[in-house]
Amino acid sequence: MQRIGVFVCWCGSNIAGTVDVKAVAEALKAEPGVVFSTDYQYMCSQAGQDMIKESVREHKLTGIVICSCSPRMHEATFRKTAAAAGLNPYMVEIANIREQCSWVHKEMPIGTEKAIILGKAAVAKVNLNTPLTPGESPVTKRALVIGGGIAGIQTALDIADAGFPVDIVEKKPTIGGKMAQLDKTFPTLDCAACILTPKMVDVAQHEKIRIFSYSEVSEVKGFVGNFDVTIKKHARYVKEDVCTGCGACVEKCPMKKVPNEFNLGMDNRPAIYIPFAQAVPKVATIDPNACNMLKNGKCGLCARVCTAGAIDYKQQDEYIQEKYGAIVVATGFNPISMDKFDEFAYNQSKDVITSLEFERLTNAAGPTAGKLLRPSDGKHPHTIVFVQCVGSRCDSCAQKGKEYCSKICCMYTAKHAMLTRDKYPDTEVYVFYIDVRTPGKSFDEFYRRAVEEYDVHYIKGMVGKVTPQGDKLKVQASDLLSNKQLHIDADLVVLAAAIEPDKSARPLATMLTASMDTNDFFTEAHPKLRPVESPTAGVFLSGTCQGPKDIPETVSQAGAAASKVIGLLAKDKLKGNPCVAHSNEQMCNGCSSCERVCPYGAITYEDKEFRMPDRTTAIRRVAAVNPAVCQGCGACTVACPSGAMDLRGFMNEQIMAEVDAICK
Amino acid sequence: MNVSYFPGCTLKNKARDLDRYARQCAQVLGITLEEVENWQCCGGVFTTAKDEVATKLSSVRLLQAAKAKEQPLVTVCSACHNVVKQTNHAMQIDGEFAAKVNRYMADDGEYDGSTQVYHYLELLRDVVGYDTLKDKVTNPLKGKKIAAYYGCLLLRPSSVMSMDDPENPTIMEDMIRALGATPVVYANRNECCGGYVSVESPALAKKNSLAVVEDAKAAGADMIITACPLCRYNLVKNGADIPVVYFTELLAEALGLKEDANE
Amino acid sequence: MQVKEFKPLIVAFCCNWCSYAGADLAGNNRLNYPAEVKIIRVPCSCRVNPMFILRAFQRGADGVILCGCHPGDCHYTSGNYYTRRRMAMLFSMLDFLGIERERTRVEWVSAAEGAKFSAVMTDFAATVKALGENKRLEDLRCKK
Amino acid sequence: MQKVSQQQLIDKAVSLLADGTVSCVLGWTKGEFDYDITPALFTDEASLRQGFVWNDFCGANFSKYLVAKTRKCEGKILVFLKPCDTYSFNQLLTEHRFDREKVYAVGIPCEGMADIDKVKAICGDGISSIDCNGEKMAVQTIYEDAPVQVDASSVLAERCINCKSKKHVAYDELMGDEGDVIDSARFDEVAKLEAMTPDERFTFWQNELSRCIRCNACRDACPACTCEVCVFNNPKSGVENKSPANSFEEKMFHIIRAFHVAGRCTDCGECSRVCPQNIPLHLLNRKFIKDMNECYGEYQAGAEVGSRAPLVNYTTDDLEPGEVFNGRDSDA
Amino acid sequence: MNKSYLQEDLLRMSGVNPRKCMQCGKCSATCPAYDEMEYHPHQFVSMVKNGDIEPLMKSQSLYRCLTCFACVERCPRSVEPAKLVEAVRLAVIRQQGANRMTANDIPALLDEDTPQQLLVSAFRKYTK
Repeated sequence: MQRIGVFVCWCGSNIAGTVDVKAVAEALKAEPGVVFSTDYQYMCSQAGQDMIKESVREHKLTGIVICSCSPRMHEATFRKTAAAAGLNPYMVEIANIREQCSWVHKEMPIGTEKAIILGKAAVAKVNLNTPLTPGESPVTKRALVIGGGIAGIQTALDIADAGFPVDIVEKKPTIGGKMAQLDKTFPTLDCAACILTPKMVDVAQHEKIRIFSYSEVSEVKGFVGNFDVTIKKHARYVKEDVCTGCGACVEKCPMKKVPNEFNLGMDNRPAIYIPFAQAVPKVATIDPNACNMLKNGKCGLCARVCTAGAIDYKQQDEYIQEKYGAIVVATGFNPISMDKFDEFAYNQSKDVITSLEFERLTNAAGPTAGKLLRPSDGKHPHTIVFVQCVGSRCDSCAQKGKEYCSKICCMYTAKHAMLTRDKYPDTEVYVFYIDVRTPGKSFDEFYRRAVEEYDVHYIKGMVGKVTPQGDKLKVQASDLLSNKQLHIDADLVVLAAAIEPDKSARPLATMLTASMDTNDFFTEAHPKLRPVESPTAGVFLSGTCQGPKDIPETVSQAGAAASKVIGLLAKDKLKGNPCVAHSNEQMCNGCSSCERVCPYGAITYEDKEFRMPDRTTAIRRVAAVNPAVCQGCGACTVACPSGAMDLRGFMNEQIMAEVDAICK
Repeated sequence: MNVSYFPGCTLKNKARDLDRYARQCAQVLGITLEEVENWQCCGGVFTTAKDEVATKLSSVRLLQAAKAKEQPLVTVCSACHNVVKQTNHAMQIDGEFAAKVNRYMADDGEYDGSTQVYHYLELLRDVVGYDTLKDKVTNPLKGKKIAAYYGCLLLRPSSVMSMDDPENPTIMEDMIRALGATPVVYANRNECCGGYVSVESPALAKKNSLAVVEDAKAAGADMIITACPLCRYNLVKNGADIPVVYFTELLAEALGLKEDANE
Repeated sequence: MQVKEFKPLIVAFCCNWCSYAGADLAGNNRLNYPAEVKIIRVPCSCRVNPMFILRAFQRGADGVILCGCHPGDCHYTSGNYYTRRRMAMLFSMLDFLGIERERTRVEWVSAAEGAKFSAVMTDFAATVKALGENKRLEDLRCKK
Repeated sequence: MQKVSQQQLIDKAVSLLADGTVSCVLGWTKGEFDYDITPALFTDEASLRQGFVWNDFCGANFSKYLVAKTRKCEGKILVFLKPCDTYSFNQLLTEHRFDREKVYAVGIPCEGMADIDKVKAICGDGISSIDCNGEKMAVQTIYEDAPVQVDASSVLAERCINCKSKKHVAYDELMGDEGDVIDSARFDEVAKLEAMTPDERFTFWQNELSRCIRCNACRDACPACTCEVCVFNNPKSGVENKSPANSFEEKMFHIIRAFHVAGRCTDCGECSRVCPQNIPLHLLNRKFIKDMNECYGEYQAGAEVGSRAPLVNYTTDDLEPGEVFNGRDSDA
Repeated sequence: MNKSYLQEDLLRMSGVNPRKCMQCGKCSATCPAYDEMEYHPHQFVSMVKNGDIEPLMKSQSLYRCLTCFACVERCPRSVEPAKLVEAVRLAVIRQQGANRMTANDIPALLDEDTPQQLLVSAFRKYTK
């Protein structure tokens, strides 16, 4: 039998104004197990807490009921108080007689009656409480970063600088991501390569960082602090540790007509290639879909010219198993397909391009060596039309684009317009916009410069139709402010395509049991207060996998994710929530119902030998809950047909005792 | 395969070619067009107002007639097709509208939106198949550069018509290819010719029609095909200086039926 | 003779993350609802076993309401989706047995919806009150 | 008359025992009366030849027995499964309740089982023997000289009239065809109840369930009820109760039982078959099946091993609990 | 602002929700009859939303819309301006004596190639 103490709080007049606290204390004295009952003005005050501690000692209490404000307010406080008095903190129950009683009822008799009933329910529950101890699990002091763009690079560097080993998994042959494809960066206009490539080198040289390029995560098991990850390293047919990146093979490869994905298909590359000069790792990769040697065994030129002997046509995919304490998702974004927006003639004319293609066209390392030339005929365009919000801010019923604002387009378009006017003052630049959204440090100033100093024609309105005719693109658009329909003969049309999460994110989220929104962006544990954590413990979010972001935001979020990871890896042990599910093996049928509803994969099965009622032994399959993974939702307890699965802290018996107390 | 066929008013009159060739070609392609008995005009245009019931009844009767024979309903004229398909769609999704309509359907039987509506082009693509069509061509139209003109009614609203990509359609281009000619793709092929506004503002119709013709010519076309009598009328009347013919005529020519038809 | 006013007994199961917090918010904003409503805190609506609901009716409850996070917002990602199916089936079965379907209800109340919580409880209490005492599922032994 | 004869089954069992494929045979044997058939375990030819029975009264679904028997038996068990039994067989495999390797399943065709109450309604009490081997069932009573000839189709059990499937969904070997799923009218009775007013329904069930004597036969025969410890036997479950104390207990027991097997019940009908009070318990299970089919798409428990039952599954746009009544009669 | 009866009627008839509009102007950008219209598709949407319907009813713009659905197709917000234009036009021609076209107008419109479809359509659009 428990020895329960009841403490009724006045909360000044907050409770005492509507609830006769003395009557409550008196009534609860008669409840089973209650050996002491009292009231006090402010139970959460130091004096109140001291009184609780004193009473625990004096009355040898084994359980405590506090009738006070919501447990969401002070449950933690009173648990600490109990612990300080030598009680198990989980022997405390709160009866919420403020938010759910005194504050919503006006009359004293009604409030008092309800407070007593709520108190009785709490007493009934405490009678069945058992001391709970949080489980502990070790932490593997190594982090995995999935994605090697600027987000992944920054997160990895920050974690590694704190002294923890980090692995980066990047599916492309090089790290660098989208930022490596950009020309200049807003609002300061530094060259993307100039600020990114040193970081890439830092990553390559950091003794704590390993890069798995041309690799993907293929399986994730385990839980926070203890992830078991399988990484699939695709065969690149070049020995990474032998290749010196000299490029002789690239030069000699006879198959030179492969669309170059780094330049978004605007020029070609050989079948063996290094994506760009500053690639990390700087090693060649053979494209198996293009290489004649791999396709039909005819060629082998690259092996012959490679003095280092790095070419290996027999290379196989490799699977690497590694343990990690934390996982950071940094899978990034892609522009959406323009197939459903062909009123802009993207599929009809080479001179209708996306903004990312425009970046490559103006990049010194791009297909035109930085000269702004039209893809169709290599001529300098004299009239350029930029179209904003292509596929962004669409109604879901339209089933074409995305409902969200892609956030970065206004700024990069201002950049494109400004740079164009700066370098080619004879070019007319039109920007059709719905709204210009430039919240951010020095952002609006930047946009205003484009308008005021560079005389970019910003027109409020949208382009309705692009008609390629001869070597012109006839652009039909509306100018809402002058209430006119405009017809512009353009040489180049640039579409600010909406951005969407990388396609690899969805299967990855499934592997990680991390949740996503309908747009396939990863969801945060809390949108405001825990923005870099996924609801799944030990999984963190960095960069555009969580939502559209520009580079400064991405880098700061990457740093924030790193600091969360460091905070986790710095611990030797993790304390769990003790209110987790557990299975009574004697009753468990091993039927898998619980496993099916568990959102965390916390339940596994094992075969165990049992003595049966007839004194024989039998091997049965029974469920086991991993307390470090279980988050304590209780879905399994209801799915379990035999009632073997129960939830500590919210046991079937406890909840039914509460029901009984309320209905008595 | 037997299908219910709705020619519509214009095909019985000014656009006889569209109708005649459609029937002859269908026969060769193994499809029997059974003309719906006692059909009435489709209504010309689909009135988008939800409370407009009377003007849509003739289309519903048509659909019901096909349903009674358990056949899909085929149309050739773009305008008829648009009206019938939109009406059918309204019967499917707008319960209130369907209920109102069915109050007038006592004689014909209640209609539930279940008839499958095909445009003749869809029949060619989805039922006959362009590969089969290609095999049946006896007179490949080699060397002809043909611009398909879709206009507005055939493709839009795409959520209802769901025949092809509304901005980048291929159904007619693929047919042209199957007939051995070269399709010419041009941006204005899905822009409106001016339609019925030619009675209200001939200048507007002229401007729009010429924009289509000029675009097609600039893209190298030496002929335009269409599925809509009104499109053809507007394009020709407003000075098209390349031939504008119905797609069925082209089809007949490739299938070697045209001479017979002219007799 | 004055007939004593019938006061229904209502048990409300509220998930800790949304609805219980919503109830607290109703309190913070002093939004009244009938005192007949007594709240039991559960970690997630999916913790509520149909047995708890039957038990409440057995012990004399006149109405049982279950509140959780809005679908899609479950703290545990999917708990309330299971709740939705389980309760849909349970309620349909109770109805099949001839027990008034208005005595059971599921509502999604977020932590921000104090006003909704109060409105829902007020409405549910009125509905149950109008039905009168629960006679079809109660265990007479448990009645005072 | 069944398509496969008792002799054929015995020969099959004997040969499988002889060649060592199986070490024992789960089969039917005669009880007190000819129609009173009970399950039995045979381990040798002699006992098989003497005791093994197969006739129109062999309704018992053996799937459930495999849970306990496979744990005890060395070697494989031969089990004869009627089509409806195979669904339970699969469902238990889905729930990992026995080791498939330890079972040799022979599928046998079933022409439907007879309901002895219907026979008695025709022939009266005092049945001394029943011969099911002829075209008609020959029922000998102590009051008549000649046996009464009964048409087997006229005494078919309810669950066989509404048979949902003649398809064997699990077997190692088949005697006869694999069979097909058939369209049945099994939900008609549920629909009839649904069409009643709540008061009528309440009265109906009050009538039925008040006859419950809590003998637990339904639970004990149910192939879905294989819990190691049944909640009704577990003092900590809060619903433990040995006998019905009042009308509430009756309902509570049956609601909880129906809910526990919801999504797992294959609609084999054993509950109603074994109920000594003739309570139509299968209607509760069918109600759940009907609701789940209507709300979450067609689902047949046991149709395949490893399928995910509706109640341990969800979609993000499931209907709300309040919406299950939409479109039904608004009689409340 | 109080919703006028007329406004409500227009929204109900057309099924259009003008509040979904984000004023991007793509409807007007894509409209082939733009230059002939006094009020353009995006203005129809905003004016109906604001209850400023009288000017629309008096405007010739009603009879210039081709119902070609380009605005419907390309609207990123699924607003469907053409349906709103049609609703306003119907609100006008359903009034007594407000028919835009009569049978007497026909002979003047005819030439030897005029397809029936043209007359039927025009009648549908301009006449109750």
